[in-house]
Amino acid sequence: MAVPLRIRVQAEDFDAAAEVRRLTEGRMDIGAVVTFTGLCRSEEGRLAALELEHYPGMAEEEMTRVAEDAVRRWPLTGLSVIHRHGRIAPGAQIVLVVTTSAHRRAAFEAAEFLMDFLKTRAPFWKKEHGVDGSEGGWVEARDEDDSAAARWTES
Amino acid sequence: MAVPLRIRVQAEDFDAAAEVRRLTEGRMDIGAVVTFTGLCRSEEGRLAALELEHYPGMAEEEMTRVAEDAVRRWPLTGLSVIHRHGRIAPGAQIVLVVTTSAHRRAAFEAAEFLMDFLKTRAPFWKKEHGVDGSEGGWVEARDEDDSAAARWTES
Amino acid sequence: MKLVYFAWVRERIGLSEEEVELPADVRTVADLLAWQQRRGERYAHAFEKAPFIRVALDRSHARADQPVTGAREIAFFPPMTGG
Amino acid sequence: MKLVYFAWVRERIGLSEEEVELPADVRTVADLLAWQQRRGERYAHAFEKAPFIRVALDRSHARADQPVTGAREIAFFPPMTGG
Repeated sequence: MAVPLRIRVQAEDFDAAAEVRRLTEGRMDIGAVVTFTGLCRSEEGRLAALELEHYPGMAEEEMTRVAEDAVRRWPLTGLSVIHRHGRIAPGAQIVLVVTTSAHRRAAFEAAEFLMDFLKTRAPFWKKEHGVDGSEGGWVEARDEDDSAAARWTES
Repeated sequence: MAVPLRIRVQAEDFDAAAEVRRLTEGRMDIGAVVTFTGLCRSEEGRLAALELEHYPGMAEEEMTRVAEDAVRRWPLTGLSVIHRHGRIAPGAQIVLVVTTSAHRRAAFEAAEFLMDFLKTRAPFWKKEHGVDGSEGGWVEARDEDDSAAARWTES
Repeated sequence: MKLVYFAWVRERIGLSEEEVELPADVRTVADLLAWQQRRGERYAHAFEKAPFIRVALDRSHARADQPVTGAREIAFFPPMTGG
Repeated sequence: MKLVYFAWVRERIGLSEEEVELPADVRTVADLLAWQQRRGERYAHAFEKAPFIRVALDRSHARADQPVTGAREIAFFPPMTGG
């Protein structure tokens, strides 16, 4: 049976509870639901907003490749990934991953894997806008994110 | 600053979205929210319900000890754990863990840690009720759960 | 001293709690489990796999070598299966 | 061939996309990055840290030794910072 995959790139906000319902409603074979929501931080009040640029087309395709990889590696019953683009204020939602499975370990590991690879493979870039009206420049990629992704290398 | 801990043992259902709101509302320092929801499976249509027995008083105390441990080990900004007791039908919610942090790794690891230790330390026991009216007996503890908890041993 | 029982330990004994006076030679959790096995057929059945039975002293998990003296409430139950 | 640019690569070049004819000796992703550095001041600035710039061929991440022949759309961008 094909595992339901839902991949979205959108400017609008999302509703994690609605995504969870979509994956679980009417099913009796799911024991574990993990959600990850990434929020915009103000960085101690310094930021007015983050602006998320993306590569339309490739963003969806790359997110789908990562999701299909997760489905091959873990016995999931469903998976949703939503990534927003555009201007996002501190406290607002940026990204959502939902994984469901019969057992908790698969749901947890797949959600972490998805986030690690979204960070390093999905074509999104964050630019900071300061509360003082300044353009704070582009956020730099963190080596930490590369090493987080590297730990999933299949041996 | 004290990290908000919310520990509940209740017969009523819970609302994961409301718990997330409670931990995130009005805050700009949270970058990551992880939720784990444990659901009752029907075991291929065999089960009519699970009945969850618990040790009142000790259940809350033990959950609090595990939560305080998580707060010591990871830089969390908040944490909620809700565990239901009583009769629970397939598809319904049993347990919820919500962790929030500035960064995703802390939120993911703390949520997994909490679930591993709730399974092996919180005084709850599941009894199966079959669709044929039979009492299917008490669910047996799985060695897998003990080894999942053992991997968190601090060296 | 109050003893409380949960899950199949409770069902096998047929009691969810009872008040007892412990014999003077029951000093540790292990002594207590051995004593329970000698309290008749239902107790023998409930405690036949004594090493698998968990004990809590005043709502805290206890090891076999821990002293029971001074505890007000002692609980007996199978390995936990919540979550 | 269509070239597309994102984030600070786009800002430094001052273009989000352009149509170009590649010289015949530009065969791999590495050749292409070296060629971009020679296209004037803005390109030199955008590609000064060429090893850090990521390239996608027809919307798939590409390695430096991959051939670019046949690609319809080639994208250039900094390491990603989404999620």
